[in-house]
Amino acid sequence: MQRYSGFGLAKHALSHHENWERQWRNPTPKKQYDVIIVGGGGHGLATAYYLAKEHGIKNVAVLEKGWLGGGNTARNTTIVRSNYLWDESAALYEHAMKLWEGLSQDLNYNVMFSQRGVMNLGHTLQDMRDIQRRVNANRLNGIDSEVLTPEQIQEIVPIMDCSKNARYPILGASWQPRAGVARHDAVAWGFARAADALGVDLLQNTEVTGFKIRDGRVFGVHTNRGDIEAKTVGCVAAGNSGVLAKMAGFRLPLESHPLQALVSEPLKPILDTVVMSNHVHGYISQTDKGDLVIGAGIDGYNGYGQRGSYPTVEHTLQAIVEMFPIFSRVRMNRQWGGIVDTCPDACPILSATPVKGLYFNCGWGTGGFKATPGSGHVFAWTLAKNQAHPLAAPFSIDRFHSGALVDEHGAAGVAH
Amino acid sequence: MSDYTATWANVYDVRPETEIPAESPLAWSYHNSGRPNVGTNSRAVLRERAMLGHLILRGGAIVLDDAVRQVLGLGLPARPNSLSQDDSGERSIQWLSPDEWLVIVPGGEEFALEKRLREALGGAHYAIVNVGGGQTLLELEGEMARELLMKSTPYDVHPDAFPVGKGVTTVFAKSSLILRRPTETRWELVVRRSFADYLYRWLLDAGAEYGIGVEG
Amino acid sequence: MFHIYCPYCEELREEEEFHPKGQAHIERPKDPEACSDEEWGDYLFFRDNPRGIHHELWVHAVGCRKFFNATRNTVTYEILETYKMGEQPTITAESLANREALGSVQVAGGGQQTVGASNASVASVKGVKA
Amino acid sequence: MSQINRLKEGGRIDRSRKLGFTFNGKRYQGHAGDTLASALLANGVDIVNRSFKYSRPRGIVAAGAEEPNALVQLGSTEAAQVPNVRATQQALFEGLVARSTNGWPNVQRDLMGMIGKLGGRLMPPGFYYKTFMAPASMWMTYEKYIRKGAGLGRSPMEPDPDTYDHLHQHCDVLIVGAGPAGLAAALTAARSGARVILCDEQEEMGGSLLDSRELIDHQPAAQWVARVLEELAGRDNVTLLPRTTANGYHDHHFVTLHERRTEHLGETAPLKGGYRPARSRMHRVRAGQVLLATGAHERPLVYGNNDVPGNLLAGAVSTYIRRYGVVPGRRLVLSTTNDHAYRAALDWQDAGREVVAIVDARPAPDGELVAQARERGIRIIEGAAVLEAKGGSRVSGARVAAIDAGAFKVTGQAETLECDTIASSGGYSPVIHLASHTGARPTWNEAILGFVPGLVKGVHAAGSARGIHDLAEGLADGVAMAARALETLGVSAMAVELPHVDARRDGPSCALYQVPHEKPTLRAPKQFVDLQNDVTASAIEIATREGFESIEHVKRYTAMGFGTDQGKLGNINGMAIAARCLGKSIPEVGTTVFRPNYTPVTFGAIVGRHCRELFDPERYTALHEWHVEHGAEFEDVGQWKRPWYFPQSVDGKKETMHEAVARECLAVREKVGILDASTLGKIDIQGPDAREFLNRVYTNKWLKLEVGRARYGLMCKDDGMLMDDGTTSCLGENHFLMTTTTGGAASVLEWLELWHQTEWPELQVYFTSVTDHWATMTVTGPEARHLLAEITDIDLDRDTFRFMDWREGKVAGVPARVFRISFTGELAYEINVQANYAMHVWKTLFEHGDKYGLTPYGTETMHVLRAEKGFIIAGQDSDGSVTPEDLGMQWAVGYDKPFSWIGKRALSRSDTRRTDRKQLVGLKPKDPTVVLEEGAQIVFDPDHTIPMPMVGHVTSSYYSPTLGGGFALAVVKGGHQRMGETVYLPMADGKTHAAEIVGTIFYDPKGERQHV
Repeated sequence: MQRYSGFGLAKHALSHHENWERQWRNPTPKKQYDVIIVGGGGHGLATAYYLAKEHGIKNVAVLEKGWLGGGNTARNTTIVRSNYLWDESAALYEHAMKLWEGLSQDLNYNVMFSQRGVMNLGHTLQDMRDIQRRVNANRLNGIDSEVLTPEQIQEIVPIMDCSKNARYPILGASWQPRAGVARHDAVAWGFARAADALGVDLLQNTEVTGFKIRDGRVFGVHTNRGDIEAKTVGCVAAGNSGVLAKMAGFRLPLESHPLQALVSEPLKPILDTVVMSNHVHGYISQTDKGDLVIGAGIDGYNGYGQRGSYPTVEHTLQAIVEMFPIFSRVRMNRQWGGIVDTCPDACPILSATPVKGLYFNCGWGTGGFKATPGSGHVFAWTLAKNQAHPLAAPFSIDRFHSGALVDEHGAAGVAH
Repeated sequence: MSDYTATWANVYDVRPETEIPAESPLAWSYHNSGRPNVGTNSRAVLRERAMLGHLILRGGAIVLDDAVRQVLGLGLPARPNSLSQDDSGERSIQWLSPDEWLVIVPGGEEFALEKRLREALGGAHYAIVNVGGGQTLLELEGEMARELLMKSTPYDVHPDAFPVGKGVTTVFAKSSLILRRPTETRWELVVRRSFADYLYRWLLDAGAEYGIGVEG
Repeated sequence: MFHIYCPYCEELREEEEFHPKGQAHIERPKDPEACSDEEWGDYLFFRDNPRGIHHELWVHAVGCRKFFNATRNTVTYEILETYKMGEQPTITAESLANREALGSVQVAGGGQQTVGASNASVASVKGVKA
Repeated sequence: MSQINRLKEGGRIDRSRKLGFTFNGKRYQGHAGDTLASALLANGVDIVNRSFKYSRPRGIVAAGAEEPNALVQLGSTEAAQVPNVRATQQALFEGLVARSTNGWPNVQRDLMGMIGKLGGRLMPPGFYYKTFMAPASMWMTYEKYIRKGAGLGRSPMEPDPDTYDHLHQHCDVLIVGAGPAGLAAALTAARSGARVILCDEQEEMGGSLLDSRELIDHQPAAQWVARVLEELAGRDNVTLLPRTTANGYHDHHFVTLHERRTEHLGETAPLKGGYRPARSRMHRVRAGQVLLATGAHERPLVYGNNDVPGNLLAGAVSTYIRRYGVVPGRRLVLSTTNDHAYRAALDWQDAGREVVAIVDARPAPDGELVAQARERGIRIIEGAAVLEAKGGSRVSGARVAAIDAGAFKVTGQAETLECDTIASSGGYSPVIHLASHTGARPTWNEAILGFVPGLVKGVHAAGSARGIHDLAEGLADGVAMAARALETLGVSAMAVELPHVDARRDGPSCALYQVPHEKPTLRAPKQFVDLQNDVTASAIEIATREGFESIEHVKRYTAMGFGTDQGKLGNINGMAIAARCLGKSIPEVGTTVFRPNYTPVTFGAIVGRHCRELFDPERYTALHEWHVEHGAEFEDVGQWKRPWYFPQSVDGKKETMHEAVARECLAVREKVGILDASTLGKIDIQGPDAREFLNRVYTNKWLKLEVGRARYGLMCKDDGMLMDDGTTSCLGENHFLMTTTTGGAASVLEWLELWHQTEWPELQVYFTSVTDHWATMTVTGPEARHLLAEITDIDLDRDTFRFMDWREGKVAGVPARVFRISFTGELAYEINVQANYAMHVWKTLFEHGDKYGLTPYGTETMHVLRAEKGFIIAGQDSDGSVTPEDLGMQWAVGYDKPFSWIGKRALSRSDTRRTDRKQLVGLKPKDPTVVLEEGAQIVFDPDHTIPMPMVGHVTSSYYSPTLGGGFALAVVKGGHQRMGETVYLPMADGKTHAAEIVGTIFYDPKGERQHV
């Protein structure tokens, strides 16, 4: 693999950039792999990378029906944080956070992980109780987290309306300084390049059309490019997990919903942290290019159309203008939608399935991007050892039968 | 007080017999937001008809129809989203859902009406609920009344889609209300008490460019 | 934003008047105590979540407050029919596949819904959602 | 400065009205009817901006929505600032103030430009992914500097002085675009009587007809436009919306139209009769059928230095000349692939300026316009193209050579033509944006060398929007497509006679996107594809070399198409270049997908009136005015404003919340207090099966509740978790009144309806919300009976009107239902009256209440009092993972009820049977002065290292003036079996509190006080 560095860049400039290598190969599918990953998004690519790097399993194929990182990886609002309420989710997301912190160097690809802090605003007394509860839990779990007063909030974000006259005055916030944003596409590409360098075959435009199952065991997949065999198959196909499960003959406790987001036109830097409000429902950050990236809510109906309903966008911008009245004259450039698999308890599924050898990593809802390296790391371990990683164990499908949900809905509201 | 002592349901007159000051849901709004005068250039005019009698009727159309006809002298509107009223326009009955109607009568008539309906309905399965304290009726008129509604509700208020005699429950601003069209020129808005101030402020704000005035 | 035909109000209304309530025809087990944990979990949480034709429950929340079902394509978002509680859909993934196989009908490209449920669809089994 | 480029005559501007404006601090003059762009060109302003990445000088390229460069910051005051206004779409008004969004210290002499020149080569696509990685700790510092270069314009720093609104529209046919096809379609639809909306984004309707050389009915086309518009305006079934952009096409033909109502008049909406009208208005249109007559965008050719000011689109040149009377240069070279662009040269010459040459990529062009140019003696260089523009801040020449487009090769010797303007045209891309918002994929049409829209049912495209560029055919297509739309609606179209248009024979166009250069692309001068994002042909080539093969990858890696113009000019060229590099055809590389918005829309317009005081409804009780007058502080509970506490002034000093709450609490415990409880949800339930229904939705038993009695109940979801709670009273054999939590009112009613309508329709019962009908006043405290007795005819005797009874009678002369329900643990009466009379009753209570010490209290005191009694708040002490058993409320669970009520089955799942579940307990801090933090986490072992195993948290915690210390409710693992044990709460300040697990009832454990 060609190493990237500032020096290398200068060298390439002298040769008019004629000698850049491919970031990944475009291989022909082999008949057989040790492990097949279905889904070439961030989580799938990360899984493949860690399989190769940590477990030495390099005979791996990633099957992507479109282009790498073209699903929710390309469509999210790039927020990375780990201040989750319950021990199980906090542990998983904090595991991811630690990987994020060295990811650019590990991948030799600058994923622009920017730890500019994330604040979650509280507008009601119950919001504040929930925030205290979560922050206290984070702290005892060793996750950086604190409660901010309105005065502290105002200091960090001077342009926000923190006055008492607001319809829902801001009473406080939780604050995770290590949280932030990353460059979403680069995460997929960085993992892709690194996985490819370790020998993983990244097969784009390769759509899985069925599973080869015998005696309750998976031994391969059917694809539009022919059958490919493997004794271990991991599905990491946010937005399409239900469809894959149906092919394998079982159902998941998932519903796929549209999740919308939008960006403003590029503006000179004005907001250098991430602000989220569950109560008035909007979240916002500013990219390094200057766009305000704004997340909207989930539409309530099932949808695979990668678009949602307009009132959702209206409500989101109402919330943004309520928090930031000065943005009224700023303009919205683009909106789009992703497909999120939501679980009843707003937590993911990292689990074995009724089919032996077939594993699912899904149900991340709106929280998938931030987990990318952690999800891949834990899932790779699970696939390599045919046994749930301790951090993945609580996220088994069984919990929906026993009732042992990890209910992030309960106290954390909507988890983004 | 309750001279009706049927054991099936608890029914009594919620209005005092003596003169007791009552406040419409907009009392606070009038004090707090004022009432813009109706002037010659008011192209939208708002008028509250407070303290009317409002009853919700629940039941099957077949069960209710006879009783309503007999007691109210009005047929039960069976078509969805339709509104019937008597010749004076003082008494009306509106379809709200396949088993739900709204009756509005002059204030003070509702208890007697409820009693008579209950007598007429006997042992049938139905419900009658007095909701007069929970809502008020606003009238909206003026050449820009329709455009003001267009600013506020996604429901189509074009005369082709909303002829006289229609009434619907729909979204209005960020709240909801019952919108009816009893005459060519007059619209009626039945609003819930707790949302009345919000809707009033909305109407004044959206109607400002039409010089909206409030009568009364 | 959807334009939804309410089978009770008998007209098209804006999506803002409705709330989606998930998959339709999910019947509560008649004898919950006889269910295994697995069966009970399936009833509570496991859903079809199809990509394509989906039967779903909606409520006309700001309107007649009635629950009803819709057959909707979850990819194109086309609403193929809406029908009252107790009725069965006239259009299903299977019926469409059959018709397509016969070459008589093209799968809708999306956008506008077609109609409300026809009277013929009334297979009134009172109170049964299955 | 005079308008050096303004023609003596011609154009559609009003020469009698001069308008002064300021650009980059300099005063200029234009005319009414100008756009800011036409006025700048009239004044010979070449450089309007600096480019985003390389800081290169940029000029105006286009005349409409596709303009990538001329983005300006508008506004003379801070509050009126608008970033990123496209000068080509901004009408000129008197006093307009604008400046370039980039350039330091100014656009003419820009220091960043030096960096762009020197460092440009170090900034290939994706360069930031490949560097700034070492050392890791430095990234935040690097990023700080990278961010300094971010953005185009800037946000205002003051709130918006303007307002915005929405108008909900419904129509049979929405027609987008009022060019030839759109007007013909509108006429057809209008005459048929359908409800028609016709919108157009420009200042005037007419589209391409406003600058056309062609005649309609033997007269200038604009005259036909005027006639049609007059007819349409006269019909009341037609709504005409000029200055209105269809910016988003959503499902089921819901289209948002953004109407700019005052942006042509001033930077803020001018006052009209003391009223400031909405600056812009969003029409939320529900259409039956939609006809897209959105025209086409001309594609520029991609050649070296094609970004130097003076490089324009050929069509834009014509538009500026014919519509605005502005000729944007002196000497023109036109580089084209098609006939239509020839009109730029003809118009240029008609304007009296020199056409140096027409460089036509086709070996033998032969259409009518070509013939006209030949006749005029204009030099036509065939089979050639402009390879490269010369010049720095303005074009000074064009290097021209013969090329072989197919082989991507320069085949001839280059010649440099002296000129100051290069107009280019590489063909026309139908404007397919709106159609693509619907999710329909466009398809490549080789005949017109462009994508044509994919159309879902009910959407029609007409004219140029589907590749029919010929005028006569476009008009006919408008009529035909309108007829088709009407037919779908079941309306028969009235015949519309097509006007006469002289047929014009155009020769075939040729396919050319990137012009070859003698040097390979990576070494050639920069050939810009996406001008706004500084994406070059070489960037696309590098991307494909690096393995980015999907067009989506190419776009994302290079940022192509991610600007505020969404790649209107560049996307197809970019795809063509990627296709060339990959050895594929354009459709093989992919398709181009656009998202809303077509052009950017202010947040304000999308928000409309739903901001500030109208952001969200505030719900008030009938007693709100009294609360305000008595200085209440309010708490937001759902949309309700509830009094939180009533601070009083003591010695001129306002009480703190702590002081006020302590006073209010003691008043209730010792005398009597009053709470406005009107916000509780109230549902009237009638019907013979009401009782059975309650029995199924509540966890406890209801079959034996007598008339005149009330009972507390818990409601679960079928997963066994607590959903809501409240008391329900039996009003009659078949009649109940259910109360819910304030926040749960609407959802509980819907919940009841859900079960009734979908599972148990055979149960005869009706539910009706009476939340707003009844006002509820809770009079509670030892003196409550004495106070109430003064103003009621109800017999309050403790033995006849018992705890959990309700009675009917008059209170203060008003018919009332009075419930002996207590949420404070004290003697309590909840007085319900018809809400219109509530204020009278409330005030009468106060008239009589002085001698009893009647004290109004708010939600905070209510919380303290109920917590002292161990009464839960659903949603605070429970969170969606808590069962009735966890709450220790087995007494409210009917285990032996025959029907398996909602939630029952879930209680026997393995997880709900665990004995170490978190269970509700009381906590008594060891130090009574400590009030534990709500949300504090609980541990058994305070010395454990981090991560510490947490075993629960504090759900409610208060200072109790009655108990003289802090107390709390909490959930603790296995808590019910741990009474008397000590737990620890390690806090953020480093302190660790210790507390004893106790029962949940802290006050009057036998419940004697509520029974007095």
